Amino acid sequence: MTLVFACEVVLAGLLVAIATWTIVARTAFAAIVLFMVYGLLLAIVWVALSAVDVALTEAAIGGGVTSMLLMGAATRLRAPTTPVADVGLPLRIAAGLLCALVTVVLGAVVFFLPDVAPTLAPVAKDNLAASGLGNPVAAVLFVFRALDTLLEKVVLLLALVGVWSLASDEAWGGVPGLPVYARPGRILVFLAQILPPIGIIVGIYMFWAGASQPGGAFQGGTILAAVWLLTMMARLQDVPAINARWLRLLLVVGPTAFLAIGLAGFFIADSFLAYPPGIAKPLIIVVEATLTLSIGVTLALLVAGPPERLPQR
Amino acid sequence: MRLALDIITVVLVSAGGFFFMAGTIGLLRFPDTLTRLHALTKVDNLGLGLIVFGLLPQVESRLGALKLIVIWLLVQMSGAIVSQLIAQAVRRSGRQT
Amino acid sequence: MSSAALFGYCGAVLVGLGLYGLITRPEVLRKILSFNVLGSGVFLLFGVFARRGAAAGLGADPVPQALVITGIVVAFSATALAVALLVRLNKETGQIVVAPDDSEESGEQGATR
Amino acid sequence: MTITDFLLVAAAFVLLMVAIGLARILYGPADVDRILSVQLIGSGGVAVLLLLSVGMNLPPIMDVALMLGLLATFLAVTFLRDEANSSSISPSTTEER
Repeated sequence: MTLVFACEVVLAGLLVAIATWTIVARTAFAAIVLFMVYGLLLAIVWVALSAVDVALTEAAIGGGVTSMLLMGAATRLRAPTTPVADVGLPLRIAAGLLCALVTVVLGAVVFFLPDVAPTLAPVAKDNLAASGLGNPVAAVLFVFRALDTLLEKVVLLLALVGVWSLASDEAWGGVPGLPVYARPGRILVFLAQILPPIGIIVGIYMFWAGASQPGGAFQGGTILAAVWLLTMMARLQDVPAINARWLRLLLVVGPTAFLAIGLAGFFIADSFLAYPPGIAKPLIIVVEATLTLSIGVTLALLVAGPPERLPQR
Repeated sequence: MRLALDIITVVLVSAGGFFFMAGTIGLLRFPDTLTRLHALTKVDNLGLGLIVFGLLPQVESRLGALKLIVIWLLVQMSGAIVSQLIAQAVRRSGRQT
Repeated sequence: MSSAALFGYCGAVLVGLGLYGLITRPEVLRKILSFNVLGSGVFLLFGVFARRGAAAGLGADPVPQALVITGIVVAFSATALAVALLVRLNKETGQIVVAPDDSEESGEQGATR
Repeated sequence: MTITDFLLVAAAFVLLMVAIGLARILYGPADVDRILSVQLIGSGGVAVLLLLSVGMNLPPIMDVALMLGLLATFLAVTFLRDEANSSSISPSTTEER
């Protein structure tokens, strides 16, 4: 037990050190690389907290796609910038004190937590059989908190609408300005050819495994998004114009299927987002499969950014 | 039999750990990016490879063993390709400065 | 100290660090980064509560875990929107920073530009 | 000392080595140096997770290792894209493709 704890102390120390460095790093570029490392480390921390589902999501979204997004932004913002005056010392000291206070209060909250923690784990475990799933987190996501999960997909879509609406008028409906390799080399093209098949298999595996063990639609969808972004960055595939019909269809198919099955719950089960006993698992699998596709496309387009130019015809 | 497998694991994982240490020392000691990349590839290939082979005798299920090998192959392949890309980037930036 | 408590303190420190960066870094991109660090600290605290709620043979309470997964996705959506706003702002004005109070321009002017 | 203990010690050791290596690479000075860190956390993190997975007998952790290895590759490619574009073309011509 102490061995595990030694591991965890190293991990926690490293995490805090990298986070501090992320905040104080001089250039934005260095900060983003540090943030990448931070996200991947955080995934290991989640494993230490026996939250493997969260670890997968963190590695995929928190560390992976977020860093890709920020990296793209840093490139686009690399225009000559005027040197920035730092905030004054008094403000920094005041901010430091405030943040120290927040940290101490939160630390005290952790310290004074009740000995017997409140938990819903037994309830989740008891109702697991009824959902037909083997993974309690997936069961919570798709049965107990199904409304959250549905709305979260809507949030993703709304964010995409928000990002798209930042396009200039003449570029509306055009091609997102994803930064791509100006001259993709042969090695890169090779990587972009060999990785997608593996990535697609791993993505489908993550989604499929999600029913019975950690994994699921997000994790699978993120890998699909990353694979797609890779082929676009290597210019093996064009970035699609956002008014393409198939694209719009893929974006909404997941949430629509979820909503349709949720509404059908009024008739075939007793309420909204309820599943009839017996076929709960197949229904959830259908929802997850379509969601995997939609999430993949949405995430990739969020990283690609607002449209910047019209497609060349 | 069990003991023999355990000994194999201990030897191989220790060797893998050794290469992680060697790689780290290389990262600390080597003067420029290309040589540090060289040290890093030792970590990638030998460190991780030996650890994966050391772990194989400890995995009971056949699927688990297969997954270990797949992960190793994946990291091995992408590591090799990305190292090439990094080296190219180093040369390009070296020519500029 | 249990491992849950260790990461709890870790989460508290991350929240403080993120907040500090959010206040003191003038570049908007760095503010977004700091906000993500802050958010991950909050998620970590949730993870600690989940870990402490381990029961019924599960390593951690699945309900906070599900909330964190939702949270990570929503945080990503917000980040994507913020980054798009920043890129557009930069295109319009050439500014990527919020001017600090003690410089020539006043803070309000910097923020609205 | 059981084989489980040994694997956990190995995990802690590898993690420590990765931590030291990360500190060196992230120090820079060039941006290209820093990308080695993603490569290092890719292979080192995978090694740590695999050791933990087998050591604590939790097979799902292997999936996290798989995810980590795959994502580290994508991140490295994204980084190198920006490195290549910023050194070969001027930064203001992002529209040029």
